[in-house]
Order: sequence, then structure tokens, then C-alpha cells
Amino acid sequence: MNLAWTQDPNLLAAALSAFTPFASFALIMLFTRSHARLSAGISIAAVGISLASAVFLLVRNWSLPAPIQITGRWLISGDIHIPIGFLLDPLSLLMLTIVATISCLVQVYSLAYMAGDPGFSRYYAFQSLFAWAMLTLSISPTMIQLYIFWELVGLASYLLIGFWYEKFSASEAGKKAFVMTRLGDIAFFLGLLLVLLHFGNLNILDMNGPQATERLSPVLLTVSALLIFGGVMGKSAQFPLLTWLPDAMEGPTPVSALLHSATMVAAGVYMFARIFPFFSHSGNAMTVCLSIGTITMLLSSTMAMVTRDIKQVWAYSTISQLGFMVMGLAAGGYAAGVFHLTTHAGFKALLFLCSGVFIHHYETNDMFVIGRHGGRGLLIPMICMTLASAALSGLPPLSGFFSKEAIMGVLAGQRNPIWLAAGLMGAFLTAYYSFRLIFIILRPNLSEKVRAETHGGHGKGHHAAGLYWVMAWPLIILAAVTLVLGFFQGPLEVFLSGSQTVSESHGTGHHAWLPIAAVGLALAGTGLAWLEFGRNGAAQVGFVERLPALRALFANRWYLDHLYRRLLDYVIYGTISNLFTRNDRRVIDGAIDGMCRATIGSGRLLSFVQSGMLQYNLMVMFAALALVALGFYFLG
Amino acid sequence: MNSLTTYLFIAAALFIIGIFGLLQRRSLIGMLIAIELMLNGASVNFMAFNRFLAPDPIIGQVYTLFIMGFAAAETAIALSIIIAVFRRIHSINIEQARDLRG
Amino acid sequence: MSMEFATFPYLTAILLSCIAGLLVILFIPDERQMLIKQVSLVSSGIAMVLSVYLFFAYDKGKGGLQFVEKVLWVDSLGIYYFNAVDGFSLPMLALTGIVLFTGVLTMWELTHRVKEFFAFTFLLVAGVFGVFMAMDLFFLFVWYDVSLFPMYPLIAIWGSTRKEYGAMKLTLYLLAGSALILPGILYLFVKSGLNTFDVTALMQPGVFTPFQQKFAFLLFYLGFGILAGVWPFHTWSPVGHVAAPTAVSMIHAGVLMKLGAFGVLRVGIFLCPEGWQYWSQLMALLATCGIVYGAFVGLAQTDLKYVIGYSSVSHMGIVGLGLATVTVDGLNGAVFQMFAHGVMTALLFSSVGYIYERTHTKMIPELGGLSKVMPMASSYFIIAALAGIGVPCLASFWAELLVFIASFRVYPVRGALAICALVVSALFMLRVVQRTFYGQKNERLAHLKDVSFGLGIPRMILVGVIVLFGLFPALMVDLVQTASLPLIQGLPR
Amino acid sequence: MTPLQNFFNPTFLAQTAFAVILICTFAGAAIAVLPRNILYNVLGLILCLTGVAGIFLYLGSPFIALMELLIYVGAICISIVFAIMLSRPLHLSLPKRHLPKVAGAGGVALLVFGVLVSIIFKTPWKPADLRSGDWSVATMGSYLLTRYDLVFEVMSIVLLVAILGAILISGTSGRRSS
Repeated sequence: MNLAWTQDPNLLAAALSAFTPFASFALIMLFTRSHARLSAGISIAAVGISLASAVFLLVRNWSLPAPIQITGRWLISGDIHIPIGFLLDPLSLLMLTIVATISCLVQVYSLAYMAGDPGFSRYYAFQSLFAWAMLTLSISPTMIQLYIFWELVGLASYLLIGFWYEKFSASEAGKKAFVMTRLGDIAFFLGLLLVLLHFGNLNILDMNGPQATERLSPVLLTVSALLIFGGVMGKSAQFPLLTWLPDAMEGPTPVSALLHSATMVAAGVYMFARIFPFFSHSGNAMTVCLSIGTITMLLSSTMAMVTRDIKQVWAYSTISQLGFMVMGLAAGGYAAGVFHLTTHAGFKALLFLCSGVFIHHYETNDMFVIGRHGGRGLLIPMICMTLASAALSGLPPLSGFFSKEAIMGVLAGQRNPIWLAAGLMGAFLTAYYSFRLIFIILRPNLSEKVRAETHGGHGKGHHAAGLYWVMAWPLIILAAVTLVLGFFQGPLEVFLSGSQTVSESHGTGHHAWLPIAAVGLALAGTGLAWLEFGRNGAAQVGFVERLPALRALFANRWYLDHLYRRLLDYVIYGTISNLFTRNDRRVIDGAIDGMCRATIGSGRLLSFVQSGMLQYNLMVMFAALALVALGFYFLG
Repeated sequence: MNSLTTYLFIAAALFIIGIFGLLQRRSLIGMLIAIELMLNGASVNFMAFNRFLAPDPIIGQVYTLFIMGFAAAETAIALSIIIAVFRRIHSINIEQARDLRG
Repeated sequence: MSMEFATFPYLTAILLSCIAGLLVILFIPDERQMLIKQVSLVSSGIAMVLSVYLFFAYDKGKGGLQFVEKVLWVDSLGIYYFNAVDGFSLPMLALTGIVLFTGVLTMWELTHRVKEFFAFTFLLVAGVFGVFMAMDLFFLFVWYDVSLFPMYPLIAIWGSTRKEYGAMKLTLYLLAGSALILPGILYLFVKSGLNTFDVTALMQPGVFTPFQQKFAFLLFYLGFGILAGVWPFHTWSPVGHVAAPTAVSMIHAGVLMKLGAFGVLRVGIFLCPEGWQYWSQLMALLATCGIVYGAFVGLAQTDLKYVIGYSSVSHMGIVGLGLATVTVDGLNGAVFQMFAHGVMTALLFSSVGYIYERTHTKMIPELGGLSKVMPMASSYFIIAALAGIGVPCLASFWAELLVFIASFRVYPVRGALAICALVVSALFMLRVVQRTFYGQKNERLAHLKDVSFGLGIPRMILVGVIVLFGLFPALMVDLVQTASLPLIQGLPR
Repeated sequence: MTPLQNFFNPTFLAQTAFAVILICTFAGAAIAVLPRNILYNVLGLILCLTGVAGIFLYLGSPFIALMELLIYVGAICISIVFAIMLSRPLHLSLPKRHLPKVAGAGGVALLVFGVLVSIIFKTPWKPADLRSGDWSVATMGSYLLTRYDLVFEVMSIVLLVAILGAILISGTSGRRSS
């Protein structure tokens, strides 16, 4: 760091954006734990500074000639250099802005949502911790720094999911999230080590450069790319490590909005995009990624079709959209994937925040109950949620439409049509399950509504209007973003590809039928949802729910969790752990104790010699002495 | 009478009489007396070497003196131990004092 | 008599502060417990300040041995009173100082035989300090044994849960280790033909033949390795930890196990580098076994202290793995891990100690929901547990990172296995945290008080150290590197 | 030639006296060991020690002979007698002899004797090359306070410790039993 940090505005802004939340975390943890409002103020101010710096950076470097990289020494051991610093290029700037924006909005929203919680300060401390880790992750210049903050983000996720730790399910979910992502991270770490040892360096720009193919053999490249993709699988909840994300919904809803939909889980996809050129060197790896993304997308869509929990629906949809992003990236659509990441962050955060209002108001996650209690009465969230659902389903002219079309276009460019078919299928399912939820809340079953009347006043009517508006403003901002972001596709793509060498040869133009097909399918999904849930007198039973076996399969997440549970119980606890413990107690300790017992036993055996008769002892002593003297004197 | 061997014989005889006493007496005081005999045997030995072999006639005498002092100390301790033992087991028979048997 | 004092004899001052504390305590009547504690606090404080000062005062540019104190003691045997520190021993000294000071503070509420407790503790720690600073094999061994024997009374008198068994097992194991080390030292002393116990003289290349090095290294590795909890000689450690009182657990797991690893380093590796290279395959194998095995056995435990004990086995395996790589990074990582694990385990044990004193149980099923009752105590434990599972920006992350990089380079399969054990260790630590601290407020324990400010101080110091070295790992690695780099460069290829 | 031998110049006289002394010594030793009555033993011991004092005379050291009488006969034996007298029951119980034990003791004693005798015969005794002949008590006294100072000091410390120890042992054990 030769530059004085005050002289370079880039450096100053980057440092400010990354480290102010850390300062806020430290401040809250050390000093203001008992002052809830002060803590919140500090945290929001910090993330506000981050946001301002991020926007400043984005605007200042909009037409960036070359990536700016500033690194300082963090640790040097032998020939391992671990620098710390910033890499400012379009992708990282974009991610920085997304994260800062949504963090800021969510923290403001949380003021109302978390009001009165005994752990208010703690909540904001963890939020700051997360913001620090995530922002630094976004601008990491090396994979090792990215990995470090990747783990920290995982820690923040663990802490925030288990925020209400007195709930068993919450702490269990936090643990599950941490361990499952850890599983992916191990692969990630091993992949990084492979690259480090054979490539010699983990600088992102170097890895993306042409040296990667020169120094790494194709096999090694594929293996390390796949291992690194393991990290994506864990963090972005891709098949088969996807079951932690729905459970993670046990955390407070703003947390779900921030971490488990918009930013943290997207970190996996971000990392994929970050070293996209590196991945794209290995065709085989890309194919594997593509298929995993596809499986994830379809699998989680089916799960979303049967759940009654409003947050679970969005959780599954997040997984499926992440899978969709992975598909887009793996198919070679760098800009498309990143664009979808951007738009998704907006509308998915919006969806969660809207659901949060419902959940906060009615204190239940069950969409049927919310509908019956008159959920549609909450006007702003209802409108915003409908808007966001439309965006999620890819209906024009919302942002989701544009980004989804971009990915569809990339998929259409693949030689194998199955990927496109899967994508279209996904679009249909997405529209179906999101509008299923909307219709259930919007048009509750009238026969059951009567019962709801008797429960009148169940909702938190006493909520101050101020709190409601604190929650509403972030919604409105995000809704506005969702509305207009799509039209910035062109500039964004230019901005993104400014520094990247990826050519986007396949545009939507080649497949004029594609938008029509996609929108058509989305409308079909919406229509089906209306037919089953929306129209007057609808039974509100989905077609899947009419088939018990299928329903059970979907509701049980394709029995993945059962598999893991059994694996854990039988293999880890039952066999390995048990066996090792027995070995410890029986074999090792047994051997030692056996030795001790043998010593004691032989002592007992020989103890008759110690008769306590002094004179016999003396006799032996003297005789022995005499014999020894004899021996020494005459033999020696 | 004037050869070293004579005196060494005398010393050896005193010493083994002491050993014999030590090994067969049941009374603790008897054993103490036997020990005194052994010590005297050793003293005689020293004095004999002093008389016939040593370069300097002082050293053996000093040694003998040392043994005497030591014997006095030993007797004091031994007698007090004997008294303590007697208080404890109400006997001075060595065969009764078997607390240290294995 | 050749005397060599470079500066003020800091090292002797550290030793003296412990021994003076011990002597003064011996002359204070039993009843004046407060005075005894104050004296302990002062002398441990001096020791800590001095050792931490040395940590920062060491001239990294110059490297090598510094703060040398050398006095010929027994000419005919070549025994010197020879104290000096280098990049390996300074972290250990600082660790000992910190753990001692925090340990004394942790035991502030002790009322049972206070005088004897602190006297034994200071004796123990004087031995530990002595080992870390001795550059003379004779003194090193004497200090080593001085540090071992107080463990028996400390555990057998103030301990809990099968304390006699634990104390006896520990003592037997450690003495068995000693019984291997002493022949090793004598063997080298005789074979060198130099008639000196001076490590710097014996470590010159060419003093020992390869065969001698191989033989002696094995003795040292096994002898010291027992104390470092090398698999499969680790079973004393969980039992001993469980039985020991809080401060002793802290010192024991925090410092004494490092004594073993440090012994391997200072005696085994310094004197027998070729033996080290020869046996490194075996070391890596045993270390990996320890890492994986400790994590899995820890998974099945229901006693908080057993869990920590097995996690120690696992973490000390990482130290062993780092040593086994025979690389600069491995050594850096290993020494860093020794330090980080020491601080972390001390924090874990001090938290568990607090919980045990209040709740009178350390069985996980009987606890639960403690976070609501004592949030601070729980936070300390959780931070330490997070450090234990290698969360970045906490000290042990860096150590593990370095060791894993080095070991993956040298032993890909074993390194990968060890890395995979991270998942298991995460699982078992988080499981313990969840079962113990999370969940509904435990009404049975609701009346208990949280850690007071005074008792919080030692824990805060430990947390501070963990975070400091987590954020600025270069503080440690730069220092260790001044020792590890010359060592590796001096190896015969 | 020592002054003493000059004094007892007639060889016969000397030899007779030596024989008498020897008889005293061994008779005393036998009495000290064999009878079961402890008082006889002490008297035998006194006889024996007097004999040993005589032997010391023959070995050229009247000072040590005097000391032998003073310390052994005068102090040790008397203290044993006192011990017996003070604790009356001690000499009343006459423990029976146990034949195997006596036989064993005799055997071992004979074995040791055999070994000693064989060593005595086997060893070629050689006087030191340079021998000074200064046997005077004055020299010895000055040596005791100069060259063999340590012996003197150690002896006094041993005696002191022994006295303290004796008091402690008989004192505390008495307190404990009562």
C-alpha cells in the first residue's frame, strides 16, 4: 500500500465501505450492547456510509479502463503470500452496490420488524458483521481473501439464523446451515489449494488470465474448477446441498431477505462469476455445473409447489433462481447470469420483506391463515408482493423479465435443447407457485373467512403506524427498483463486459420466438394458479396436492433430508463415532488399564516376599551381600 | 598378635557374631546390642588398617571416633523408636511389628 | 566461569517472578486467602507483562537467539544455565504468561486450600517457563519434570470426576514420556563427544550421524509426543482435563500440551533434523489420525470437558501435522496453532469452569438454555468454540490455514483428510453449543448469576488475544518465521 | 615401634594379656547375643566392649581405647540399661527361640564369615609407601580441628539431630497413642 490512503479516493471509498460496518460491529459488541437504539443507529449509519461509498465508487468508475487493484500485506509465510486489499472492477462494484443497498434497506426495515426484541443490539451487531464480511468479500482481489470472508459470511449466517436461539428449530437450522455449507467449503478450499499449489497464486485477475491454461493441465483445471464449484453448491444451496436454505428461514425475516435470498446465497453465484473465465477454460466442469444448476432449479420448484409456509415458498424459489443463475453462467452467459443476480436480489428481497410484514402482522407463516385473516388488507405489501411475484415469474415489463430472457437466450444457444426446455419448464413452475401464494392470500376461501372473523383482532392492530411505514418505505424503494431496473439491461451489460473478454454472441435476437414462449408459459402458470386458487369457489388445492405420493415427495424435499439424517445417524454417529469412542475406551484405555492392572497383580503376586518379618529380609540381604561380594571379588 | 590378619579375623568374628545376633534375636533391644557388636567389628577393622597400612595414623582414629559418635546417635534414635513401637504394639518382639507386610 | 548477559536478564526475571511468588505464598498463613491471591496476581502479572514485552521487543530483523543468559554451571559435565529465546519460544512464553495470569484470575473464588493451590501452580508454571527458555538440555529436562509433577496433586486434590484416576493416569503417561526423553538426552550427550548439554553446540550439523538422529528423534517424538497428545497416546488428556480444576485445565491444555510439541521442536527437530525428516511420514500419519479421530470421538461425548479434551486432541493433531511437513509454512502454522489453541482452550475451560462452579454439572443434557441465564459466560464459550472450528479472523484460522496448505502440498491425501475433519469438528462444536447454550431458558438454573465484571476480565483478555491475532496474523507469523526459515534452510537436502 | 610396645616389652606378658583380652571380647560377644535375658546381654556387651578397648590399645591408640570405654560403655550401654529399667516389662517377657531362625541366622553368619575370611586371605595387603608415625593425641586433636574439621562438625550435627529426633519420635508417638 504505497499510496497514502487519503490521497486515493478509490481506496478511501473502498476502505470506508468495507470497514465501517466492522467498526460498528466492534463498537456495538464492546460498548453499546445495552443501548438498543444507539446500536441500531450506529449500525445503520455505518451501512449508510458503506452505501454512499459504494455508490460513489460505482459512479466514479462507471467507465473503468482497467480493474483497479490495491493490495497490502496481510500475511507472508514462506512462499505463501496472503494479501488484503481491493479489486475494483465492474462486477465487484455492482455486487458492492447491491449488497450495500439491500443491507441498508433491510437494516432500516429491521428497525420496525425487530422492535422490542431483547436481542436488538445483538441483531444489529450481527448485521454489521455480515455487512462487513459480505462487502469485503465482494471486493476481494484474491480467492483466499474471498474464501476468508466467505467463511465469515457463513458465520454471520449461522448467528443470524439462530438468532432466536431459544427456539430449537432455529438453532438446529443454524447448525445445519453452517455444517452443510462447510461441507461445500471444504471442497472449495481443496480446490483453492490445488490451484495455489500448481498455479502458484490465487489472484483473481491472474486466475482469469490466460496463464491458467498454460500452467494447469486440463485435468487439473477441471478437477479444481469442480472442487471450487463445491463452494458454490454449499453457499448457493445447489443440489445436493440445498436443504439447509429452507430451514434457514427460521431466522428473522429481514435476515432471510438479506442473507438467504439477495446477497449471501448469491455469493456462490458471484464467486462463480468472479472467476468465470477460469471456469470457462474447462468445458466439462461447465457442463457439470449446468446440469447441477438445472437439477437444482427443477427440484426446488417442485418443492415450492406444496408448502404452506410463505417464507418456504420464497426460499425454494430462491434456490431455484440461484440454480437458474448457475445455468445461465454455466451456459456461458456471463452478463446474463450477473444481470439476473442483480434483478433477483431486488425482487427477492422485496418478496421477503413483504412476507415479513405479513408475518409480523399476523404472527404466522402459514399463507392460508394470513389469507383468512385478511392479508390483502395490508395494501402496500400486497401490491409490492404481487409486483415482485410478477417479476419473479418473468412477466414484462418488470426486471425479472429481462434478466430471465437473457438467460433463456443463452440457454437457447446451447447445442442440447434439453437445457432450454428445462428453463422453460422452470419458468412455468415459478409462475405457478408464486401466483399460487398470491391468490391464496388475495382470495381466501370465503367459507373459512367466517371463522377468521371470530378471531377478529388477532392481528397486531396496536402496531403504531410509524412502524408500519418504516417497513413500507424499503418496500416501495425496492418495488421501484424492480420496476425500472430491467430497462438498464443494455448499459449494465456494456458496463460488465467492459473489462471482461467474454463475447455475448448469442443474443435474444436469434430466437424471436423465445420471449413469447417464455412469457406464454409464465402466463400459463399464472393461469393455472388462478384456476386452482384464484377464481371464485376454487378448491384451493393444487394439482400436485391431489396426488398424495407426489405431494409427500415434494413436501419432504425429495427425501433428501431423510437421507442426510440417516447418513448422519447411522454412518457418522452410529458407526464411525461410536467405533472410535469404543476404541478409545476399550482398546487404548483398556490396554493402559490392563497394563496397570498387570503391574498391580504382579505386585500382589510377589508381595508374599514382603512378609513383614524384618529378620528374614535381613537374612536374605546379608546372604545376597555376601554372594555379591564373593562374585565381585573372585570373578570380577 | 602383630599381624594385620589377626586383627582382621577378630573384626570379622565380631561382625558375624553381630550378624548372628541381629538375625536371630526377637527382642528389639537384643538386635540393637547386636548392631553395636557389628559396629565395633568395623571399628576394629579401621583401627587395624590404620595401624598396619595407612600412610597417616590419624585418619583411622578419626573414623573410629566418627563411628562412635554415630553409634551414640543411632542408639538414641533406636531406643526412642523402640519405645514408640512398644507403645504401639505393646511388645518389643520384632515379629509382632509387621505392618509393612505386603 | 563464562558469563554472558546481553541485556537485563528478562528471562531469569520471568522465572524469578514465579519462584518468588511461590516462596512468598509459602510464608503467608493459610487463613489470609486474599493476600495469597493478591500475591499470585502480582507475580503472575509480572510474568505476563515481561513475557508479552519480550514478544514485542524481539528484534525480528536480527533473528536468532536473543536475550541470552549463559552461565557455566557444572564444568565437568558441560552444563550451562543457558536461557535464550527465539521465534519458536517467544509465542510460547507469551502464551504461558497470558494463561497463567488469566488462570489466576479465574480461580479468584477458590476457597479450598488456596495456599497450596497457588504454590503448586507457580511451581508448575516456573517449570513451563523454564522449558520454553532453556537452551541447555539438562536444564530443559529438569524444568520439564518440575512442570510435570505438580499436576498430580493439583488434579488429585482440587479436581472432580474420577480425579484420582485421572491424576494417576496423567502422571503415569507423562512419566513414561520422561522415561523416553531422558535416555534420548543422555544418548545424544554421550554420542556427541562434546561433553556439553548446550543445545546450540549440539545442533551443529555433523555432530550426530543419521542413524543416531533417527534413533534419538524417535525417542523424543514419542516421549514429548505423549505430552502433546499424539494419537494413540492421547487418552490421558481428556481424562486429565475432565478431572482437573479450571485453572489447571487451562494451564494444562493451554500450555502443558504445547510443552510436548515444543519439546519435539526444540529437542527433537533442532538436534536431530535428519531424524525429523526420516520420521515425518509417521508423524503425519499419526497426526492425521489424531485430527480425524479426535473430532469423531468428540462427537459422541456428553461431558463438556470431554468434548474440549477431544477437540484438543484434534487440534494438537494439527500442530503435529504442521511439524510433520518439514516446511516453513508447516512450522509457522504449527507454532501459531500452539499459541492459538492454547489461548482458545484456556478460554473454553475457563468458561466451562465458570458454568461448572455455578451449575455443578458439566453434562450437556443437564444444561441447555444457558445463554438466557448467563449470556456473557455463554458468549465466551461460543467465541472460543468458533475459534476452534476455524472461523476466520480468529487466531486459529490462520494457523490451520498455514498447516493445511503446507500439509496438502507435502501429503495430499493426509492433508485432504485432515481438512475434511473440519466439517466434523464444526459439527461437534456447534452441537455442543446448541445443546448447552441454546434452547428455552433453563428454569432450574435461572437463579444463577452471570459472569461478573471482575471474573470477566481474564476471559476478555483471552478473547482480545484471539481476535488480535486473528486480525493481524503477521504479528505472529513474522516472528515465528525468523526461527523457522533458518531451520528449514539449514536442513541437509 | 610405638611407645606402648616399648613399655610392654616382655613378649610373653604381652601375648598373655592379648589372649585375655581376646577371651574377654569373644566371651562378652557371646553373652551379648546368646542368653535370652536382656540384662545379661547388656552386661555381655559391656564385657565385650571393654575387650575391644583393649584391642585398641594393642593397635596403638590409647585415646581411642579411652573413648571406647567412655562412649560405649559409659554412655551407650548405660542408656540401654536405662531404657530397660525405665520400661519394666521389656525384660520380663522372654521370647522363645525359634530353631529354624537360629539355624538360618547361623548359616548366613557363617556364609558372611567365610566370604570375609576368604577376602582377607585373598587380598595382598600392602602398607602405604610413606608412613608417618605421629600417634600423639595432640596431633590428632589439631587434625580434628583443622583437616578433619568436617568430620567433627558432621558428628555434632548428627548427634544434635539424633537427640531432636529421639525426643520427637518418643514424644509425638506417645501423644498420638494417648
